[in-house]
Amino acid sequence: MTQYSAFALLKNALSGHKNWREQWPDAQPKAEYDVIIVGAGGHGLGAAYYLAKEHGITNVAVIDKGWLGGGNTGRNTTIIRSNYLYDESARLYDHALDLWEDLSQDLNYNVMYSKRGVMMLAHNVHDVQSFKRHIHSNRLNGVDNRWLSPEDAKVFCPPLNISRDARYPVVGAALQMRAGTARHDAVAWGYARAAAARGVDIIQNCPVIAIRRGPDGAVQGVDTAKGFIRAKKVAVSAAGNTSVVMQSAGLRMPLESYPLQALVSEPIKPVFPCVVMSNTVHAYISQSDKGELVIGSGTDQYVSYSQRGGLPLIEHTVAAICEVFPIFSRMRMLRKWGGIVDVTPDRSPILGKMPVKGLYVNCGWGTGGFKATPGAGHLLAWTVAKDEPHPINAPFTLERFTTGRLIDEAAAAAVAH
Amino acid sequence: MLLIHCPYCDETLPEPEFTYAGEAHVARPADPMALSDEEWRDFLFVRSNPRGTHYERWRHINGCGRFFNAIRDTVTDKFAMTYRAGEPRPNLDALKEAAE
Amino acid sequence: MTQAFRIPGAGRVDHAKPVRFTFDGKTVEGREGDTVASALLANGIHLLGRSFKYHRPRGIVSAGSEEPNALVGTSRGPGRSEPNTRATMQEVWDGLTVESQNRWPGLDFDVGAINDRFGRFLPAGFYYKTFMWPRSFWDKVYEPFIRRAAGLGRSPTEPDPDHYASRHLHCDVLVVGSGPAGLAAALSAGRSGAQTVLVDEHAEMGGTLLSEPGVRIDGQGAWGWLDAALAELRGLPNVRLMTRTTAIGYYHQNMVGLCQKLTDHMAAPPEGAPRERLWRVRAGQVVLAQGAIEKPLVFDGNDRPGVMLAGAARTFLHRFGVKVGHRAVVVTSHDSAWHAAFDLARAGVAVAAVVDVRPEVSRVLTGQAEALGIEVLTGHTVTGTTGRLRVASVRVNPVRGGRVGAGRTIACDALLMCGGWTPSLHLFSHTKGSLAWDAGAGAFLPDRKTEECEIAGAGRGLWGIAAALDDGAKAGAAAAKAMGRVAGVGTFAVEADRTGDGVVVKELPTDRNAGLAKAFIDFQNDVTAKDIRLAVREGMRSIEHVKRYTTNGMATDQGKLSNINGLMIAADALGKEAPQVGLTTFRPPYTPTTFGALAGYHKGSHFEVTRRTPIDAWAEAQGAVFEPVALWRRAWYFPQFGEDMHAAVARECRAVRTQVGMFDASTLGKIEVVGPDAAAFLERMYTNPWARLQPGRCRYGLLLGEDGFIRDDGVIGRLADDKFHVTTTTGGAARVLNMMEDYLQTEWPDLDVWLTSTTEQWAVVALQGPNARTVLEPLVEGLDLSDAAFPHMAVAECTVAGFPARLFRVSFTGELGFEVNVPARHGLALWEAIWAAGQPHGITAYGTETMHILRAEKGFILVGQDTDGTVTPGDAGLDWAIGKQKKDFVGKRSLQRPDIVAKGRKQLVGLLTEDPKVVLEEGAQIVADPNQPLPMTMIGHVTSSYWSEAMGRSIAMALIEGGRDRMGEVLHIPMPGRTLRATVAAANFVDPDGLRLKV
Amino acid sequence: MTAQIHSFPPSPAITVETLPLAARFSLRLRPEHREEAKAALGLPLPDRIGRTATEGARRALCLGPDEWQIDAPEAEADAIRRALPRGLAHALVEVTDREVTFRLQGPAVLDLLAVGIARDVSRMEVGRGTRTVFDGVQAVLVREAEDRFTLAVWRSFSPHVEELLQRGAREIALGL
Repeated sequence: MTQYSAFALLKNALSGHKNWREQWPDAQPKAEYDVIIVGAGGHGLGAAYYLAKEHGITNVAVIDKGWLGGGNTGRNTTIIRSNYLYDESARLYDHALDLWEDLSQDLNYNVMYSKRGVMMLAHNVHDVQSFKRHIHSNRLNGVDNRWLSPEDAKVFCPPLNISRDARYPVVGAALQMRAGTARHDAVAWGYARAAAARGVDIIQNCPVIAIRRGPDGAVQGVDTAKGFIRAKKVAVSAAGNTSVVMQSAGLRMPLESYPLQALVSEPIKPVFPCVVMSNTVHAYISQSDKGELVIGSGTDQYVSYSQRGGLPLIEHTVAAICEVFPIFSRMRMLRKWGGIVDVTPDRSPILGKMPVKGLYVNCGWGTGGFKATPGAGHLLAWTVAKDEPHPINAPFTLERFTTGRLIDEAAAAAVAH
Repeated sequence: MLLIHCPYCDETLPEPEFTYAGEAHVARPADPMALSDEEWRDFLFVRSNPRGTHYERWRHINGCGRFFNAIRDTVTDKFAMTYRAGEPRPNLDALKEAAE
Repeated sequence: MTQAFRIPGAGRVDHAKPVRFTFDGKTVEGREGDTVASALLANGIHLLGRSFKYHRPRGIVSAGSEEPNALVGTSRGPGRSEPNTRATMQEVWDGLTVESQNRWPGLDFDVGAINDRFGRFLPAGFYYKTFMWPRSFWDKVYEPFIRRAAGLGRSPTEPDPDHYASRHLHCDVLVVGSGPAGLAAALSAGRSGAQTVLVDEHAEMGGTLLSEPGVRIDGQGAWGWLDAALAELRGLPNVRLMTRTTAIGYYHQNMVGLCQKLTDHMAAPPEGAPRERLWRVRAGQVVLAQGAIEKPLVFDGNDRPGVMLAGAARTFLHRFGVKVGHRAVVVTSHDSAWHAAFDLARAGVAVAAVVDVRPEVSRVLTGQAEALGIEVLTGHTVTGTTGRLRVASVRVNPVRGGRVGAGRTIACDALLMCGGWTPSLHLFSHTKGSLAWDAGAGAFLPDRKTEECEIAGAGRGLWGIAAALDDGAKAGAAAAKAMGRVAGVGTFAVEADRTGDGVVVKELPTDRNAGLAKAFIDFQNDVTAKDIRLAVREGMRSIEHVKRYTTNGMATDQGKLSNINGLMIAADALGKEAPQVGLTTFRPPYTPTTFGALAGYHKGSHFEVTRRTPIDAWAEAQGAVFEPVALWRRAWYFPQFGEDMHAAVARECRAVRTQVGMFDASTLGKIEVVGPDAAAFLERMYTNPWARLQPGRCRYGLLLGEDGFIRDDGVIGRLADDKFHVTTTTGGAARVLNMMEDYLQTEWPDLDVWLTSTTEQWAVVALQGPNARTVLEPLVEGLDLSDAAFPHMAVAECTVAGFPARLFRVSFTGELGFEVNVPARHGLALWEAIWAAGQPHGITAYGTETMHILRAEKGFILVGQDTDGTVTPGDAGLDWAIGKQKKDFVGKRSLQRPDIVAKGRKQLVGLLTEDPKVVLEEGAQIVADPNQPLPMTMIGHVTSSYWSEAMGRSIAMALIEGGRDRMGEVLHIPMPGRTLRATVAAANFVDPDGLRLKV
Repeated sequence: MTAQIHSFPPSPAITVETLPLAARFSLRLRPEHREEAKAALGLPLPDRIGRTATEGARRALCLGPDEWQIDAPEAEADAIRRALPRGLAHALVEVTDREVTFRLQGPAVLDLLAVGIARDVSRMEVGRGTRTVFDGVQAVLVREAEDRFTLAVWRSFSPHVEELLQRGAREIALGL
């Protein structure tokens, strides 16, 4: 692997950039692997990388029905934060945050992790109660998250409208300074390059038709468009398509897949220094390094794998942005797109072993998977390598839906009374 | 914005008049207390979430107010048909043949 | 300036109507009908802005919405400015202010242009490879540097004073694009009687016809025919024509979003006029007649101001009467540019040469060229241009057998290029319709359709006006027929149609070091041919990867000019055919769309409805402070004589505990449950037993989700054997009714019971306090209010203050209490009557804050505050509300799950701080051991916490692990700076035995 | 209470008035009992959703398979309350005060409705009615004549709806 650096860049410039090597080869499947990972998004590629780097398991294939990073990894609004309420969630996402810190150096690929701060707006008494609960819980969990007055919030994010007579006035905000954004494609490419350099095969445009199980019920491998590939361990990290893949192994999942839309504005000079989220009006916004305002929308109400999504949702999202940031009303939407997110009943992921020998899953990240990318990859690799969950992902089992030990971040946000 | 046919109003109307109500034919067990924890979990949480034909429920909440069933392709979002609550799950293949 | 490049009397602008606007502060004169671009060109101004990455001088490339370079800031005064406006689309008006972008200090001299010098060190994706060392520099140095370089124009700085409109529209046939194909389609559909809508993004309809006045249709000149066609369409009542209207997106089941610009072209928009309108069109059939977009050629220096598309030059000439230069050179791979050369030459532009990359070109063209004295250079390439702020010369070389010969330089002030045409299929792509490569047309053409649509004309690769007219007529007729109309297909006699063909090329061959060439593909994003080749070299095999790695096609034109050139070069680098590589997906909107237009009416107070009760006006007059609860606004507290919140609330609390208070409870959800099976239904829905509840009595009802967690609660009164008055939380009303309907319709359709929302039928006044009966009694007719006759939890229908009423004796405060329900129209009158009657007895109006405190003093829960969707009846200490004999109710089974019956669940208890003056913060976390290190083990959190005037101290409720077994235990609440101590207590602080209710 | 009329910038295109309250009931019963109810109410109950039937000053509008909206003069309210026999399984709930009803009239009335209603109102026949949604607010729409509709919404939503109707009428008056 050619080491990337300013020097390498300089050297190659002088030779007209003719000598850059390909970042990852276009691998063809071998007959057998120790581990097959289904889904070449950030999570799956990350798992492959950590399997090779930390567990010495390099005979690994990452298989995707399309191009790597072409799913939610390349379609999200790149928000990274860890200020979750429950201890389990806070640890899970903070673990990811720790890995984000040095990811560029670790991968020798600049993923542009930008600690610009994520600010969540409170608009009513109920929001205040809920955010304070988060802040205090985070503080005692060692997760940074602090309370801002509306005035402080405006100082931190000048375009913010803190007028008292707004329909949804800003009455305060919770700020996680260590949170921010990263360059989503670079995360997938960086993991792919680093994993490939350690011997991992990345097999693109190779749909998995079924997970094959033996008479003893254990996993034998996967049937793909390029034939049967043998492996005693298969880890499914297929986001919106998880239900479909797991069905082929005879497992029905507590998942539903919904279209999630996002959009960007035309690029403008820097005006928006941080990330702002308002769950109450459903507005999620930051400004990319290219200058576009990156805006997250909600999910459509119905289960769907069509990456289309309707106009009404976009209308509402943009209206919400203009409500909180009235100066953006004359800005223009440049592009909108859709992804497919897999949602669990308690809005928390499932990351661990399945009741089938040799089968592992990483799914249910809903609208928040990107922020967890390094953590999910790291923990999935651990779980696969050791055939037992890491303490951090131990609570995120499938069994919790049987016992009732849910980790319900959505419910914790609760509803106004 | 989808167009949805309400089997009670017998009109095809825009999505804002409707709300989605989840997978269809997930009937509440007659005697929940007789179910194992696993069976109860399946009723509560496990869904088929198919890529393709989906049997689902909608409510014409801003219309006649009725819940009804629909068959929709989750890849194209096209509705194959809608039918009244309580009616048995139609055999889609049979319907397709009939159509041809 | 004097419009030196304007041809008097030519074009469609109104030469009698001069228009003055400013560009970078200088006044520029144009004509009515000009765009900013045509007016600037008329004055010889080509330099309009700087590119994104290298800050290279850039001019006008196109004459339409595909423009990647000529983006300017426009404004009409405070709050009314926009960045990145297309100079080629913005019409001029007197007083318009136009600013160039992305330059400092000025357009002519821009410091940022330094990047251009070091361009070779900034290839595609360079930032992924560096800025990583030293580690600490990223946050402090590199990233801020990268971010500062972002963007083109500047964001508005003030709120937008304009408003925006939206509307739904239904039609049989929607025709997008009003060129020859669109017009013919609209004529076919319109004549058939179909409800037809024809839209075009430009200020006037006609499309190509506006730039092809020489064509003759049915014996008339193109413009004459156009006028007649438009006149006919305007005359048809079933046809609607919409200009300045862009079809932005094509959604499910033939819904098309349109954005109509209403006032941006006006010097003085009428007062109150919306700026733009979003149309949500539902069309039976859609005809896409969006034409084709001309491709640039890719060669070194193809981005200098003065280098533009040949077709654009033709448009500026014919539509606007503007010559794009004095001395032009044309370089092309397609016949159409030859005609541009001819038209310019005839208009008096010195056309030095036509350079065609093809060795062989039709004699007809070369003959005409020679006749016009234009040098013909077939089998030639262009290898460079000169000129700092405007093209000054072009270097052309012969190509023989793939060898590039010696170059020569030709002076020019305009270089017109044409790489062929790309069918505009963006909307079609929105539908996920598939495209197929057509070698003949050298373009992707529509293949499989997913929606009810027709594509007509150039969109199907049919070049020329005759073909477009015929195809459009067919498409329009087919669409009308599909809608059950009888439609004829018009035919058209077209003369002087100038069709042609060409070849599709990658970057032009050169004799220079291609590694140093700046041959641009995506002008705005400064993506060059060698960036694409580098991306492929680095393993980016998918066109999506190439796009994302190089940012090709991601500029504000969304690849309208660059996609195909990028694809051809990527395919060449990959050694594949174009179709094997494929296109990236086009995504809505077709052109950038104003946020305001998407938000429509939902702005300010209309962002969302604010619901007010019939008594709201009284509270407002009393100076109440309001709080939002769901969509409602509720009186929070009633400050008097400059009281702060604490003082006001304390006073309100005292009044209720010692005298009497009144409270507007109208927002509580109300559902009338009626029918022979009403009781049976409630038995199944709620945890409590209902069968034996006597008419005239009420009971607290607890509603769970099927998952066993608390969803809602409220008092339910039985008015008759078959009639219940159910109340819900304010926020829960709609959800609860929907949930009840769901079970009733889907699970228990056999039950004879019906549900009707009466939330807004009734206005509700709560009267609470020792004097409540004294105040109410004189107002009540037909009911004995004595405790014996009308005890706690009784309900009756009677008359109060002369109004028909439903009277409940209930208490959410622990005091003697009544809730009076009267028809909403009487709500305010009732309130005022009770207010008057209460004056001698110290009646006080109180708000939601006081209500919350008083109920907390009694330990009554607030669903959504003391519960959060993970709390069971057992957790909340509400086991008493569960009907023990009941075999089933919604949620019962879930209460048996292992984790729900397990020990150590969080339970709702009271909490008393060691220091009675300290009021805990709601949401504060609780620990057993305050000295443990982080992360601490938290055993619960404070759900409700207030200053209790009655207790003379603070009180709190909290969810604590095994809370009910911790009575008397001292726990710790670590706050920033200090740790508080509090004792676990029963959550029933005032009058634990409820004696105050028995009066 | 007298009808309050808002008139907009000089244009006959649209008038919007708020109607005085009259008695309004929601009647629910199983379709097979329609005849008994008709006999008792002296008012036929249409069997198709969207149809209306009138008898004297009373009007029944079928909103759902088992749901009818009964409108009548205030004076007849008591008679209606007492009309249906106890033995007949049904629910009759008064909703007079729940709603505010607007009457919209004028040649451009369809354009005005298109400001908030997604369904194709032009397809609605005179004398038909339906529950629908106006800019997110549930409403009952009745077409009284080619160019005249009534739009009923819940009381607390009516200011929002009325302001939007006024905005739309103003736009129509401006010809934009």
